Formats: sequence, C-alpha cells, structure tokens
Amino acid sequence: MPTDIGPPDFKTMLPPMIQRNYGKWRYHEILEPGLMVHVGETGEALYTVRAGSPRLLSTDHIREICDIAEKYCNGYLRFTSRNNIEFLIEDKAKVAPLLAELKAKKYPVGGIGHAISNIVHTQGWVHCHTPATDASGPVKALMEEIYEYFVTMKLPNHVRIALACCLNMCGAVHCSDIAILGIHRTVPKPDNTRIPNLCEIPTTVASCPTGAIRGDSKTKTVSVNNDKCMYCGNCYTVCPAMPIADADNDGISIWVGGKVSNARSKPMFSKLAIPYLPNNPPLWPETVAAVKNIIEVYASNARKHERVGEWIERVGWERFFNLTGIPFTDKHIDDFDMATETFRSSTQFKWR
Amino acid sequence: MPTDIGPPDFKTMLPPMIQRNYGKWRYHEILEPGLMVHVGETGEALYTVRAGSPRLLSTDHIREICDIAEKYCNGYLRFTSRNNIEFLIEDKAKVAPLLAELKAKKYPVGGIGHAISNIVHTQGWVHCHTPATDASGPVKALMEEIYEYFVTMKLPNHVRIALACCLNMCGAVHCSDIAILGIHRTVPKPDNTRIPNLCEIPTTVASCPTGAIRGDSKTKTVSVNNDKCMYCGNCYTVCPAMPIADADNDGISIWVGGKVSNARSKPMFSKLAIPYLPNNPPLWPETVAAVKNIIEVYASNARKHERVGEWIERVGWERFFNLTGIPFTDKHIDDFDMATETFRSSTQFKWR
Amino acid sequence: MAKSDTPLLDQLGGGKWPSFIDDMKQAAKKKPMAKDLLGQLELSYKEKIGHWKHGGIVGVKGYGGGVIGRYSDCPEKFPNVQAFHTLRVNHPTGWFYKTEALRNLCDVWDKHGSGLTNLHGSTGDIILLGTTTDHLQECFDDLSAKGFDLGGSGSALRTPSACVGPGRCEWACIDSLDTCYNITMSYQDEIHRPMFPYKFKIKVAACPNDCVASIARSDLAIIGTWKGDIPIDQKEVAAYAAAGLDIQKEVCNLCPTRCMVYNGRELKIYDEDCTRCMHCINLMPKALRPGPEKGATLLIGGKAPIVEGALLSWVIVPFMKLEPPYTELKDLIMKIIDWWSETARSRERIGELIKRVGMRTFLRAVGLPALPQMVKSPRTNPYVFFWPEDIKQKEVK
Amino acid sequence: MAKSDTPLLDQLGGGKWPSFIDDMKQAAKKKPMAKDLLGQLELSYKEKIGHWKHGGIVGVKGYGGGVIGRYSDCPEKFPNVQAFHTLRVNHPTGWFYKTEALRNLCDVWDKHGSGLTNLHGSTGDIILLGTTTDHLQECFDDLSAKGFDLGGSGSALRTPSACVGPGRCEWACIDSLDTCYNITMSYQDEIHRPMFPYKFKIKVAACPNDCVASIARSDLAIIGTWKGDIPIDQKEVAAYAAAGLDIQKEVCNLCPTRCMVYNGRELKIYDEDCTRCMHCINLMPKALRPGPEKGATLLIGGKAPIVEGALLSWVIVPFMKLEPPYTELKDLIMKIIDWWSETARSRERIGELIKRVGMRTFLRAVGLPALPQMVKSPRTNPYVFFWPEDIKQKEVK
Amino acid sequence: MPQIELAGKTYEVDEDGFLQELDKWNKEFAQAYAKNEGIEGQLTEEHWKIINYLRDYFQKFGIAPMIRKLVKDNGIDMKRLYELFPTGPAKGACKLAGLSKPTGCV
Amino acid sequence: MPQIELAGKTYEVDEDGFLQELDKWNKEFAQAYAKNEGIEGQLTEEHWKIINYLRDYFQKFGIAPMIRKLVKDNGIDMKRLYELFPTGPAKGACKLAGLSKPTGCV
Ligand code: SRM
Ligand code: SRM
Ligand code: SRM
Ligand code: SRM
Ligand code: SF4
Ligand code: SF4
Ligand code: SF4
Ligand code: SF4
Ligand code: SF4
Ligand code: SF4
Ligand code: SF4
Ligand code: SF4
Repeated sequence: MPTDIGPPDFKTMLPPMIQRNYGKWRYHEILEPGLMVHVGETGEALYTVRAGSPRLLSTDHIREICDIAEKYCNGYLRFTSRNNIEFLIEDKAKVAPLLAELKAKKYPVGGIGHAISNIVHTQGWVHCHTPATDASGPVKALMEEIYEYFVTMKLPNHVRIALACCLNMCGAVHCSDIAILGIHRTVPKPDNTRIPNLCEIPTTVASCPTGAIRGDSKTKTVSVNNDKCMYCGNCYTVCPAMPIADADNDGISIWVGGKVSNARSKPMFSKLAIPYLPNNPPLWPETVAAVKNIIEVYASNARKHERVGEWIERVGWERFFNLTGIPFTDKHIDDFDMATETFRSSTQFKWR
Repeated sequence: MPTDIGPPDFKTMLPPMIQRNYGKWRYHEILEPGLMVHVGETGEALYTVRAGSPRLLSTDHIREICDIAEKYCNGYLRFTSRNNIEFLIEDKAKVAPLLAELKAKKYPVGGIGHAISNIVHTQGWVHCHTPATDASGPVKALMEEIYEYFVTMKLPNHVRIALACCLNMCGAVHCSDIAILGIHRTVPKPDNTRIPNLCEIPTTVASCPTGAIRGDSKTKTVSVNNDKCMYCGNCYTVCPAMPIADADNDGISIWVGGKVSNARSKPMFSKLAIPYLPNNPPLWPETVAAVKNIIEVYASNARKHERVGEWIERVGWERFFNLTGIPFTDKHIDDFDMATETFRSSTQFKWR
Repeated sequence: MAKSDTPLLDQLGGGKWPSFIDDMKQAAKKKPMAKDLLGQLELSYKEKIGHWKHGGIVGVKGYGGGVIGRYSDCPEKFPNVQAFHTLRVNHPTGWFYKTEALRNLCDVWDKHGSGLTNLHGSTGDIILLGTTTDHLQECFDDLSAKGFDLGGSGSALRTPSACVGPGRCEWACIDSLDTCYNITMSYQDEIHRPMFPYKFKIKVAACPNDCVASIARSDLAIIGTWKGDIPIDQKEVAAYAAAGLDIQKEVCNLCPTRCMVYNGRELKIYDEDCTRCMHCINLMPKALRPGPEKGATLLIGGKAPIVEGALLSWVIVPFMKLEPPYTELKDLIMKIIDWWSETARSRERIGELIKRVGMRTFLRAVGLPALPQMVKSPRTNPYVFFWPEDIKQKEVK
Repeated sequence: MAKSDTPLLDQLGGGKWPSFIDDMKQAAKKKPMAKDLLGQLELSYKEKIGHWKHGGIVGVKGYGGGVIGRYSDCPEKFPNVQAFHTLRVNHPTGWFYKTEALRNLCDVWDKHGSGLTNLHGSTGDIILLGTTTDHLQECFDDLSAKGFDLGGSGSALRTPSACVGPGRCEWACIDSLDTCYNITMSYQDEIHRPMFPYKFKIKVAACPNDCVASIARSDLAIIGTWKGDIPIDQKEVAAYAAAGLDIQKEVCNLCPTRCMVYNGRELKIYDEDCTRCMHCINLMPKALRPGPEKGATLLIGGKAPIVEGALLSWVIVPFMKLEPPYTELKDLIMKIIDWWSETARSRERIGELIKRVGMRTFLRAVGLPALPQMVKSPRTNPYVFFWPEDIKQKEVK
Repeated sequence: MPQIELAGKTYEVDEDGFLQELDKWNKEFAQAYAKNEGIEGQLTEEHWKIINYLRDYFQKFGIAPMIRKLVKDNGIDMKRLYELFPTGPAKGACKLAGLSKPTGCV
Repeated sequence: MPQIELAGKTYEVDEDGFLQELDKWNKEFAQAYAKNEGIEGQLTEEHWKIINYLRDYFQKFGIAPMIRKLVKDNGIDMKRLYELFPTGPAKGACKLAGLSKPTGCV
C-alpha cells in the first residue's frame, strides 16, 4: 500500500457551481434562519442550508445525510468549522423541498447570522482519559434548552459556545463567547510504587505550570506540594500514576467574553464567570441554567452587533456580575504569572 | 533632644486665606501662563503664580525666594509635587508686581495647564552611586530648549517629563508622557576577591530579575551568565563588588506615553521609544533633540486634551514610529516575563 | 416493557436538538463495540467519572501517529471496548464532500470499527471512533484504497485546516483551501512521523473574520488581508441605508479606528487609518469589499493553556503574497520549525519557546525584521538586551 | 581672564531655565564642600562616569535611617567631599512653608552642610545635600530645635506625601493633607526605625487626577473619589459653551464611558455608568463637581521596575470614608504591614509579594472581600485554586 | 495486567506491550518483542545501536530523547529509522529498549 | 582603605568602620568599636546575645536577618534594641558583629 497519499484533493469534492465561481463570489445574503445565498460574478447563486449535527455521528446517520444531499444537492455537501452540516444547493427550486424534508427529519436548521451555532466540543467520557466532565452530554442538554437561538436570529450578534472536558481545552473554549470547561479540584496523589516504571521524572516535574511537583531522580519518585497545585491535570497527562479524577469534586466552570474574529474588537480570551458547578448528569441542570441566564442577560442588554465580550467590556465587569447575579469571588482574581496585568490599576470603576 | 517629633504641622504653614477656605474652594481659572486663581465659597480669591526651579537649590537661592514671598505673599509659599515654586497671593494687587519681579529675576513663570511642567528628576552624578547618566545636567539642557512650552499653554494637554539616572527609577519615569532613563549596557564583572567580605550571596543572587547570577555559598563568590544579563544594575545595588558603570556604554533611553491621572484614560506605563542615546555631556544634544522631536510631533498631531499616550494609542504605534522617524528595532519588543501581553494578537494594524 | 440498560443516557435521547445518544444506539444495534460503549458511558454517568485507562500507543506500519490508543478500565464489564482506538483521518480541505467519499468512509468503518465517528474533530480530522488493535492496519489499508490517509497526532505537524474561503465566500483574500492543501501535501512526512518537540498546528483563514479560529487554535495562523483602499459602491451603500441599516450607528460608530464618515448620502473611509477589521464589509457585503492588493498576515504561537497559559497568535509577518507554489511561505515555515526543533525543550510549543527566549532571538534566527506591527505597544520594562555588536568593546591593552 | 576649572559645567550655567550650576557656584563661593562637588562633577562630565563610592551607612542616634551615606571615590582630588552625606528631612505636608521655616533650614544647613539642597526629593523630603559624618548628629539636633525631623530611608515607612488637596483645590474629596499628616505622625517609629522587609510608601491624592502620582509611586495609594451623581450647574455649562468650549467634542466624546449626553442646551450624565475619571469636571470646574458622598479608593502595590517589573497600584478597597482619627484606615494599614512583614522575603515590596502569593491569599490575610472593582477583568487562565472548605473531603474509611 | 513469559522469565507488560518493571529488561525481551513491532528475524547491529542509545539516554537523563536528536546523534534519517522500526521510534524502538511508555503529546 | 589597630592587630575597615576581612572579626574588635556606635563602657550580655545571634544567622544563611525577625527571635522590642545599639541594628549591631555592610534599600 502506498503511504503518505494525503487527503483527497478538495477540488474533486467541490460542486460544479463552486468550481465555476471559485474565488469569484460577489456577495451573500442571509435569507432566513439557516439559509443563505452566495452570488458569484457570473450571476450564479449558490444556496446553503445549514443544519445542526450532534457531531458524534453513526455511519447510518451519515448515510442519511448523504441521501439528502444526493436528493437535493447532486451529492455535494460540506461540514463547517463548527461541525454543522451545510447542504450546497445549485438549483433554487430544491431549497424549499430540502427545508421541508429537514424539518420532517427533525434536523434543526439555523446557526447562521445572529444566532447560536453548534457547540464546539470534545470527547469527554466517550473517549478521553483526562476528562473532568462529559462533553456530548452537557452539549446536548444545553442545546435542547437554547435551541430557539439556533433556529432564529434574534441575538445581538452570533454567540459561539464551546465545551472542553479538561484544561487541555481541545477546542475553542479559551476564546469563546461562552465556554464550558471541565475542571478537576483534587490534588493528584502520586503512586510512587508505579511511577519509577511508568513515568519520566523530569517530564513530570516540568509538566507542572506552578512548580508544585518535586522529583527525586534517584528513587524515581515525585511528591506534590498541595498548596501549589491547582489541579490542572497536566502531570497526569504525562504520568499515568498521578490520578486526578474525583467524582465528588470534578465539575464545570463557565467562561465568557472570548472571541477570535478581528471584527471591531481584537480577539479576546474568555474570562472566568463561574468557578464551579457540580457534574450533574445526565442533564447538568446547573450548567444549563447558568449558560442560559448569561445568554438571556446578554440578549436583553447588549447593543446590536456587540459580541458577549464587547458588551461586557463596554458596561464593565462590575455590571456583568451585577446583571447576571453571579457572585464574584477571590477565584475570579487571577493569581497565575501575569495576574498583575488584570488588576484594576485605576480608580475608574463602577459601583455595580 | 526629643526625637520623633515629625514634620512641622502643615496647618501652621498655611496662609490665612487658605485656612479660611480650607476644603471649601469653589472653582479655579487659569488666567494666563503660570497664573491661576482659586475662588472659595466665601468669594475670596487666592492667586497662585507658579515659577520654575532647578530643584537643586543653594541656601542663598532659597533665601531669595523667601524674600520674594515675603514681599508679595506675606511670607507664604509652597512647592509643587513637580518641584515648582508656587507663590500664594492673597492680595490681587500684588500679582502684577510679583510677575514683574520674577521676570526681572529671570524666574520662568508657567507650567500650568496645557504646558510642559518642571522635569521630575533624580541625583545623577551629583550624589548617587549607580547612575548611568547625570540628572540635573540633561534636565537643564533640555528645559533650555523646550522653555517655550513651559511659559505658554499651546500643547494639546500637559506633558509630564521625568528623568531617572538608573533603572531604580527614583521618580515618575515609568508613567510619564516622556521619560529619560539612564541605562547601563555592560555586564557587571564580579570581583570575587572582594565579594566574600562585602556581599551577601543569597541577596545578590536574588537581586537579579533574569536569574543571571549564580552563587556559590561555600566559596562565597558569584558568577554572571552574560547572555541573561540586561545590565539593570540591581546586583550592584546590593553588592558593591559588581561594578556596572562603563563610560563607553552607559547612556540614555527615551520612553513615551505614560500617565498617572485617571482623567479619560487609565494610568499607563511609559513605553520604549529610543533604546539608546549616548551620554554626551554637558549638553546631551542627541537626547535633547530626540525629546524635542517627540514633543513637536505630538504638538502638531494630537487632538486637544489628548495626552501623549492617548494620542499614540489612538493613532497606533506604527504611526508614532512613522511620524517621529524613530526606527523600530527588536529592542522595542518586550522579552521580559509578561512579554506576550504586548504582542499583537490580532490582524488589526496599520501599514505605517 | 423491558427496563432500559441506560436510564440516564435515555434522558438525553430524542428532543429538538439531534442526540448523540440516538446515534450511539443506532450503531449499537449492529455493533457490540458501540453497545459496550453505551454501557460504559452509562456507568460514567452514574459514577460521574471516566472509565478509560491512561493513554495507549498503537499505530500502523510506517507511521508514528494518527491513532489514539484507548483501553477500558473495566473490560470485564465491557469486553468489546477493552481496546477502543481512534483513527484520525485527514479531511478533504474545507470539509467538502461528495457523498460517495463519505459513503466509502462509512463502509470501511462499518467493516473495521464501532460505526461511530466525529465529523469532525477539533483539529479538523475525520474521527473514526473506536476499533481494536488488530483492525488498525487493515482499516488503514482500506482507507488508503479509498483515497484517504491519516492525519497528525503526537509531536508532529497536525492536520492543517482552512476556512471555506474562495470556495464560497466573497471576502477571501487568499486561497485558503489551496494553501492548506498544498501545505498538507508538502508535509506528509512531518504529519505522519512525529519528530518535533511537540505538536504544531497550522490553520488558514482567508480573511480577518477568521472562521477557523486560527488565531486561537494554531501555532501558525495564516490570515488573509489586503492593502489599498476599500472599494465603495455608493449606490449599494444607499440601498443598505434604504433597507434600514443605520450606517452611522451600526457601521461607523463600531469601526474600531473610527475612520469612516457618513454624511447621510456618501460613505468615506480614511483608509490609511483602517485596520481591516472587516466590520463594515461584514455589514455591507454588496457595497464594500477588501482592497485590491491581497495577501496574508502570518501570526505565530496560538495555543491552549497548558503549560504557560493560553496564547493568541501574534503577528510575525504583516503581509506576504501567497501564490502557488507558496515558496516564500514554505521556506519560512521550514526555518521556523527547524529553529524550534533545535531550540525547544520537549513538550514546548513554539509560542512558549518564543516567550522563553524572546522575540529578538526568534526574529534573528528566522531572518525576519522587527516591525511595530508585531506589537500592541513597545515594552514598558527597561530590561533591554543589546547585541554584542551594539556595545563598544573595551580595548584589550 | 583665568581659565575656568569647570569648562563643561559652565556651558550649563545661565540661560533661560534656572541653572543648578549657578546654584552650585553660588554655594561654592562660601562652601569648600560645594566647590569640591563642582570639581568632582566636572570630572564626571569629562569622564562620563560617576565618582561616588558604593553606599555608606551613617546616621544619627536612635534612628535607623534618614541619612544617605556617600563617599567620593577620588578624595585625594576632592577632599571636601570625601564624605558627603545627605539628610532626608520630612517636609511639611503639602510642601507649604512660611518663609521663616525655610530660613531656619537654610541657617542650619549653612552651619553644618554644603549649603545645597533639593526642594524636594522624589519621595517628598527636603534633601539636605552633603555633609560629613561628624556633623550629622549636630545638624539633626539643630533641625529638631527648629521643629524639623528626619524622613524615611531604608526598609522603613517612607515619608508620606499628599497633593495640595483641600488646601487649594476645589476637587478634594478627602482631606489629603490631614490624612497624610496624621499617618506621618502616627507612624514616626516606622519611619525612623526600619524593620520592614523593604521600603513602604504611602501617598494621598484627594481626587482621581492624582497630582502626587500616588498610583505609580506608592505602595499604598489613597485617592479621593465619590458616590452619587455629579451635580450639574446648567447655567455654567451654557457659559462654558458660550465661551467656546465644544462640549460635545471636548467633553462628551472624551468621556471614557460615553455616559454624557449634550443636546446643545443641557448636559445629562448617566451617573451609574460614570467611572469618575474627572475629565468633564476638569474641563468645567464651575459647572460640575464631584458627587455628594466623599471617600477614598485604596490601591496597593505601586512601584518602580526593580525586581519584577514596575507595577501600578491596584484597587483593594473601592470606597472608604476617611475622617479623623482614620481608625479604619490605620487598622487596615497595620494589618497589611503586619502580613507583609511576616510573609515577604527580604527586599520584596508588597506588590511583588501579592504577585507571588496571589490576591486571594492577601485578601484573606487582611480580611477584605473580593470585589469586581479590584480587577480589569476576571482571570483568563483556568488555574484556579480552591480553598480546602470548597472541596468535598474523602470519607476516611 | 498482561504478562508474557520468555525463556522461563515472566514479564509484566501493559496492553501495548510496554514493560512494567523496567529493571527486568534484557536483550531477550527486546528480541522476543521485535516481531510484534514488525521486525522480521534477528535484531541487527543497527537496531541495537538505536536501542542502546535509547537506554543510555534514558539512564542518563531520565527521559526519552526527542526524535530529532535520536536521528541526529545516530547519523540516520527518519526513513531509515522507520525501516528499522516500522511501528516508529515511540511505539517500536522505545518498547524494545525497555523505556517507560511515551506519554503526553498524542 | 582605612585601617585600625587594636591590641597589636591591624584591621581593614571601610569609611563606615565596617570590617573588610570578615574572618578577622573577634570580640576585641566588637568591644573596641562599641564606643563609636554610642555604646558606653563594656558590652553587656544583652549586647552579646544580639551580636552572637547576628553572627550565627549570617553564618547559617549568608545574610543578615530582617530586623523584625531579630527582634522577635531575641524577645526584645525596637526600643530596647535602639537603647542597646543607639545607631541602630544595621549600622551599629551588624558592624560590631562583623557582618558585611548592609546594602540595598536606603
Ligand atoms: C461556514 C463557516 C466557515 C467554514 O469554513 O466552515 C463560516 C462562514 C461564514 N462566516 Fe464565519 N464561518 C464559520 C465560522 C466562524 C468562526 C469560527 C468559530 O465560530 O469557531 C468565526 C469566529 C468566531 C469568533 O469570533 O469567536 C467566524 C466569524 C465570522 C464573522 C465575525 C463576526 C463578528 O462580528 O465577530 C463574520 C461576519 C459576520 O457574521 O457578519 C463571519 C461571516 C461568515 C460568512 C457570512 C462569510 C461569507 O460571506 O460566506 C459565512 C456565513 C455566515 C454565518 O455563518 O453566519 N464569520 N465564523 C463557519 C461556520 C461555523 C458554524 O457552523 O457556525
Ligand atoms: C500643584 C499640583 C499639586 C501639588 O500638590 O503640588 C497640581 C495642581 C493642579 N492640578 Fe494636577 N497638580 C500637580 C501635579 C499633577 C500630577 C503629578 C505629576 O505631574 O507628577 C498629575 C498627574 C500627571 C499624569 O497624569 O502624568 C496631575 C494631573 C492633573 C490633571 C489631569 C490631567 C490629564 O488630563 O491627564 C488635572 C486636570 C486638568 O489639568 O485639567 C490637574 C489639575 C490640577 C489643578 C487644576 C487642580 C486645581 O483645581 O487646583 C491644579 C493646577 C493645574 C495645573 O498645574 O495645571 N492635575 N497634576 C501639582 C503641580 C505640579 C507641577 O508643578 O506641575
Ligand atoms: C480529538 C480531539 C478533541 C475532539 O473531540 O475533537 C482531541 C483530543 C485529545 N487531545 Fe486535544 N484534541 C483535539 C484538538 C485539540 C485542540 C483544538 C485544535 O486543534 O484546534 C486543542 C487546542 C489547541 C492547541 O493545540 O493548543 C487541543 C489541545 C490539547 C492539549 C493541550 C496542548 C497545549 O499545548 O496546551 C493536549 C495535551 C497534550 O498534548 O498532552 C491535548 C491532548 C489530547 C488527547 C490526546 C489526550 C491526551 O492527554 O493525550 C485527547 C485524546 C482524546 C481521545 O481519547 O480521543 N489536546 N487539542 C481533537 C483532535 C481531533 C482532530 O484531530 O481533529
Ligand atoms: C533622593 C531620591 C532621588 C531624588 O533625587 O529625588 C532617591 C535616591 C535614591 N534611591 Fe530612590 N530615591 C528617591 C525616590 C524614589 C522613588 C520615587 C518616589 O518615592 O516617589 C522611587 C520609585 C518609587 C518606588 O519606590 O518604587 C525610588 C526607587 C528606588 C529604588 C527601586 C525600588 C524598587 O522597588 O524598584 C531603589 C533601589 C533600592 O531600594 O535598593 C532606590 C534607591 C535609591 C538610592 C538610595 C540608591 C541606592 O541604590 O541605594 C538613591 C540615593 C541617592 C543619593 O545618593 O542620594 N530608589 N526612589 C528620592 C528620595 C528623596 C526623598 O526622600 O524625597
Ligand atoms: S479537553 Fe481534555 S478531556 Fe477533553 S478531549 Fe481534550 S484532552 Fe481529553
Ligand atoms: S495537577 Fe497540575 S498543578 Fe497539580 S501537581 Fe499536577 S501539574 Fe501541578
Ligand atoms: S535613579 Fe538610580 S542613579 Fe538616580 S538617584 Fe535613583 S538610584 Fe540613584
Ligand atoms: S546587572 Fe541586573 S541583569 Fe545583570 S547580573 Fe546584575 S542584576 Fe542581573
Ligand atoms: S474567514 Fe473570511 S474568507 Fe474565510 S469564510 Fe470566514 S469570512 Fe469568508
Ligand atoms: S474594515 Fe474595520 S477598521 Fe476598516 S473601515 Fe471598516 S470598520 Fe473601520
Ligand atoms: S489630586 Fe485632585 S484634589 Fe488633589 S490637587 Fe490634584 S486635582 Fe486637586
Ligand atoms: S467623570 Fe469621567 S466618566 Fe464620569 S461623566 Fe465625567 S468624563 Fe464621564
């Protein structure tokens, strides 16, 4: 077998109309939630219908999607960078029937424009070894409750939500409008009977962001300074004998105000809103309620075109905590290495 | 002798009109450069004439100031937080004669409002042991050239200049509109014959911001990793046997855009404009020219009420370097511990 | 009715939003692996804890990566997921598919694996979720036969990804798809045989809207931009205004540089002040478009928090023309990766390395000039290093 | 004409701006010390290098600080500055003087020292520049007799200073002078007998204009502020407009929170959004003034760069009423200093200590609640510590 | 925990075949496992060079070398390395050399 | 460099009287210098306690203790410390104890 053949050439996957208008699109219009049209310099119009996906797809489900694409799109479709399905329709007449079929098959259509799009997320308990929470579960539970915002366009701007099940943040949570992050809260207990055989001591020591781990290269063991450990789990990533998961204390934190686009404001990191919510499968009610609350306060307070972070920057974090009713705690105050950059070095602030 | 008597009670130093209007001032007006009036709730008006001072004053000069204050101010005067002299006049009729006498005696009158005020500065070669440049000398040379801006009010806002003769920054240079900072550029050579008797090894090691110093507690000596040393001189401060001054390489750097007031923008640090200019006593022509250039570019480009830093933030640093003609170098790019905070994490920038 | 084995997960089935549980159950009908996965997940839901063992190193011949090994920690209960490895399959750039290709994938995966996938993984790969060690090589061979190859994992170049760009977007300033595909094909060895200090990710967005989150999620972000004035079609401006867009409030007032003036009839842009944020163009695609001279801004260092805290990529090349065969770009990438590989500690991302040794060292090593576009502002601390050639050396007497 | 001994320094004499060289020459006429100082300075100008030896520890009885020891490194050339120590004399708060007091100082200094001074040092002291070791005690005694005392040096509380405040400023929200004087008198021991880990500076500004640069130059900045609405005198607003102030452009548009609306006749402020920056008040002192409820914001940690980089003080108490005898303030100061003294390394400023151990530790130690006013924004990194009481402890079986 | 027996000795290995008691490593172990890693027949001198290098490095520094270093220090290229150890340096070579299982960046 | 002679021995000291060869320190040196530091007559046991404490600390940690620590560890207060050493702990006590001259924060 030949190796290193690389992925299939994308050009072979493009619908003919795209091939003709490649790089020569003139403008687009959003026609209704989940439906937009791109018009090329040739005058040709390509319709896109965007549908939600659970991302974790069975082969049969994929085949069903293929069936639909074959029926309406000559067998062409794409997925978006947020894991939505995009049906690419060359024939305007097929748009309405497609929408009808999607409705019948219960595919949510939306996610375009000033909406909530699909939640970028990770593996969780389905496949990963370091998660502090599940991924697909909280996502499903949440989308169920904020579904309305996916299929309409009534928010001030789009709201990008992401979930990562541990601090590795396999996804966009560090720069999302709203981010859900699994966190551990227990100091790992090194199993020094296994460490000598399983772990590289220098690597384990170097893995700790706060320098909490001391290694003994002679005995090939390590010890953790509990006071310096903030449960990031990176030591576990490199050393299996440092278990960190703890059903009683693992949970979820909520982050807000990040973005990556350069539109108006510069890309921003998400900031801590809620330090801890319990893992409460299968419906994670605390997490769902917390996120919904933030979305709704945003929806009714932000100005048009303002992303969550832009709104908060304008009104101030004092106001954000006040409006959302989220308590501010000492955990919100940075104490990692560039903390002083976040301190209020000014008398400019609001009373609430 | 009794000790710990503390300073004289300031209340005994206040002119009677101030005592009457203490805490009950209503408003002030700037009447002309260097002259303002404060009106109290009683309706009384206190006139202040501000005059420049070299700060380094002989007792005879102080007595001359006292003579003037006695003649026009009933013997009351004050100094400002920027080392100007303020004559406090209760009797309006005495303002004009005072101004005339100050003119005759060549006291510069000004520094109020949208002007350059006195330069906050330090000891330099006059009294300190770590300076990389002189203080009073460059200040005098510079004030001579920008005198015009002290005695008029034609700048967009006030411009606060400061000078410190070494990185200890005994003054406000880290937050000044324009700052002049003496810098060393030579790695100190530890004199390990003297160090055991003169220096605390742990203190010397801990003094280095970049961890360039290694100490040997047995031999009580230290060594410097040249590549990690950025010549801050802090090791010399704690250990006399680490000489750092070097006539060939000491010199001056220029910093811009700092402020401390909370007016409009938040307090800001000064940022590096020019990494190095040679020490060229007695007139420091390179330094004087560089500062003058910055002031003039600011004066002709900033909007009314914009401080230097506010102007630069608005137009962008690209534009600042472009307009001033100052070359941008890799030295301008931070490489200390919070450097990444200063990196342009956005595609938003100007071409020049 | 029989009591369900998965009472907790069942609560997540159905509903308005498509349910991953439904997909898992669908697969479970044919696949014991999927069934045991459901079972183990139910256990996790009950116990609030994961049930996968640490790590796993498995793979296919000739490759050092592309497969994530995984073993259950309770194989006695769920023997069919005792081994449950994931294949990362490189997606067609832009995530465009003919259904035929997708059907091929499904067939291969039904043959060899759990029948469960992720479309797509966060890095962009097609994730084939769960198979056993003995199936790996065959599965790989079958994928190859259908024209698919593995993506990156480990200390390698990770599967590059790109926004839809010229494929379906009027704002594309560069050919994000072709650039990404070209890079992918040029660096097959670097993707498949890990030999870097740590992972390296490249993402290509064809304009500053950055629809692949490249600035946050890739070590090297390639983002389209332009020079020259934004062309204005005043007729279309008027049309937007007529249609109800409040141009002063929604466009001009939100311009970050406030370089637009609208007098109720005409829109003027002071382009020398424009920082190409896209906002005005986003709001009026018919009236405005990127300026005439197109190219890319390159940014380096983006990553998630571990170890030193998250980084957003920062500018290292304000403007580079990007045309096939992308020689300038690829030369620079190789220089960067070479320097990084020679200089970094193990598990040190390029952003962390530059943070540690300083931009000046990086710029010198890869031969890039220092430019004010690289920083938000110059340094505030006076800890300035000078190069040996800056310093007057003492005469040796 | 005789050739000058100081040809370089001569070039700095005279001119439009008052020359320190003229003052030095004036003193040199009566004082050999001042003459040798000139000589040594000329040498420095020639050689571009300082000529003072490192350090020097001298003082007066019963005090651990207040004098800076200094010795020439070329006493053979300039014997009169072989020893040339400086006394730091605590200034009257606000730098107000009756001439009598200044004349007293001059007399003492002509008797014991070089006849040269700094009015004032950067911390605020009267600097008496240069005397010999044997004059120190007598000079101190004579100063005492005239009602003056030494200021701080070393690892001590440094001479506190204050803006002119209620003495001559309509914006004073607190009595900066009295607060500063009260602190100074309360902490004489802490000023004169160093026993802190390092220096500690307090500065008091009576409003956010911060005319003593407290936020940048003191470990504890006390800055006046207010609660409640900014009173507006619309007549005076109109008068400013009539006099040529462009209220929309110069006032409203520069308000950082854009919380002002001017319709050409009336000015309205949405005070709940105002962050009390002072800008509008600064521009229209007759029309606007600070709101009704006055107090201080306390900020901690300001300092110059050595060792960890410069810090601007940050908010720890958004609002504190300040009235004599300032018990709440002084209790807090003592708590802070106690904790710092117990916890800091040698030569570690309070700001650096808090940076090292974290705000949460600091707040808990001194009993202050965490408030959003303390930060520009919450943390971005996920490295969050929980307190033991937050965590469910495992049952010990 | 799986176990294997070789020439009368029992070795604990994990699912991936990595030795769980590093001090039990010996040449026979390496040879016996070679086949699993796609190496036909006897380990050659070239194999041993890499294996010994890995072991020395691990002993000295407590970590596996970065692959670039391994390649450089042994004067071979990646192609050759994968010819020698078809399953790659991390999976194949480290396993035979009796190093602890590489972790982390996957 | 100034020198002083005491009981036949020569000591190098700096302008402030701080010993320049720390290993030459002895009790006679301390006693002889006491007068300079405003201490009348013989050094008392209380003086020696402080001096010995300083020397021990310096030997052990290579630095002079922070004054708060000195005061605490010796169960005295600042007032008493200044009575014992009128020129203060840094100038007086450290000098007599033969520590290197305190630097830095002035
Ligand atoms: C399809 C997709 C690209 C792809 O290759 O897959 C895409 C497509 C478009 N984006 Fe996007 N964006 C896509 C992910 C993103 C992302 C990445 C992400 O969400 O992780 C971003 C950055 C998000 C952020 O800042 O956090 C992104 C920021 C934008 C923006 C900037 C919005 C802003 O105000 O910040 C625009 C402009 C706009 O919406 O007016 C934009 C505009 C567009 C346009 C209108 C471009 C065009 O002319 O075709 C496309 C459809 C608009 C829409 O979805 O509302 N796209 N867009 C991605 C769809 C994801 C999804 O399923 O929802
Ligand atoms: C006398 C003095 C206070 C003292 O206790 O000595 C003082 C006095 C006044 N200041 Fe100030 N400021 C004084 C140092 C400062 C400082 C500190 C410094 O320069 O080191 C600052 C902060 C500077 C900075 O941000 O870097 C300062 C920032 C201000 C501001 C804010 C200006 C701004 O737009 O940023 C105002 C408001 C204004 O000027 O409209 C102000 C306003 C005033 C007013 C108008 C207040 C009043 O109603 O009396 C006083 C006279 C104005 C003038 O000088 O233009 N004062 N003022 C200080 C005179 C220094 C000098 O000789 O020049
Ligand atoms: C599968 C995937 C999540 C998903 O569900 O989509 C994933 C899964 C894992 N990531 Fe990731 N990462 C995935 C995209 C990301 C991203 C997002 C991206 O690439 O855009 C990030 C953040 C961006 C970045 O690279 O910084 C990411 C940051 C990490 C990190 C932290 C790296 C860092 O420098 O901070 C780790 C930890 C590590 O490398 O040891 C990690 C490690 C892991 C490991 C291998 C777990 C580990 O500790 O060894 C996870 C395996 C899960 C499993 O069992 O399958 N993963 N990982 C994504 C890859 C799929 C794909 O190929 O398409
Ligand atoms: C005299 C004065 C400068 C002046 O000409 O005005 C001064 C002079 C010295 N300062 Fe300073 N500092 C003076 C105000 C400052 C200020 C400004 C302020 O207080 O507002 C600062 C910056 C603010 C701060 O404290 O951070 C300042 C930051 C330093 C530092 C750096 C401290 C730091 O933590 O970064 C040092 C170094 C040290 O303490 O070892 C230092 C050290 C010194 C020493 C004692 C030199 C040394 O290394 O031992 C200087 C003695 C000079 C001499 O020979 O007389 N001086 N020093 C100021 C005190 C006069 C007074 O009492 O009024
Ligand atoms: S975020 Fe953490 S737990 Fe989740 S998939 Fe990534 S590495 Fe695994
Ligand atoms: S969990 Fe994180 S902080 Fe705690 S010891 Fe491990 S690496 Fe360090
Ligand atoms: S800035 Fe440096 S050189 Fe100048 S007085 Fe302060 S400590 Fe001395
Ligand atoms: S000069 Fe500064 S950087 Fe250099 S060794 Fe001394 S303390 Fe370190
Ligand atoms: S990044 Fe720009 S070019 Fe690419 S899809 Fe998004 S809007 Fe279009
Ligand atoms: S692209 Fe952005 S910066 Fe440029 S004119 Fe439009 S809104 Fe302003
Ligand atoms: S700080 Fe405020 S109150 Fe004090 S003098 Fe300045 S303007 Fe007046
Ligand atoms: S004080 Fe500042 S923030 Fe408040 S209204 Fe006036 S200008 Fe605006």
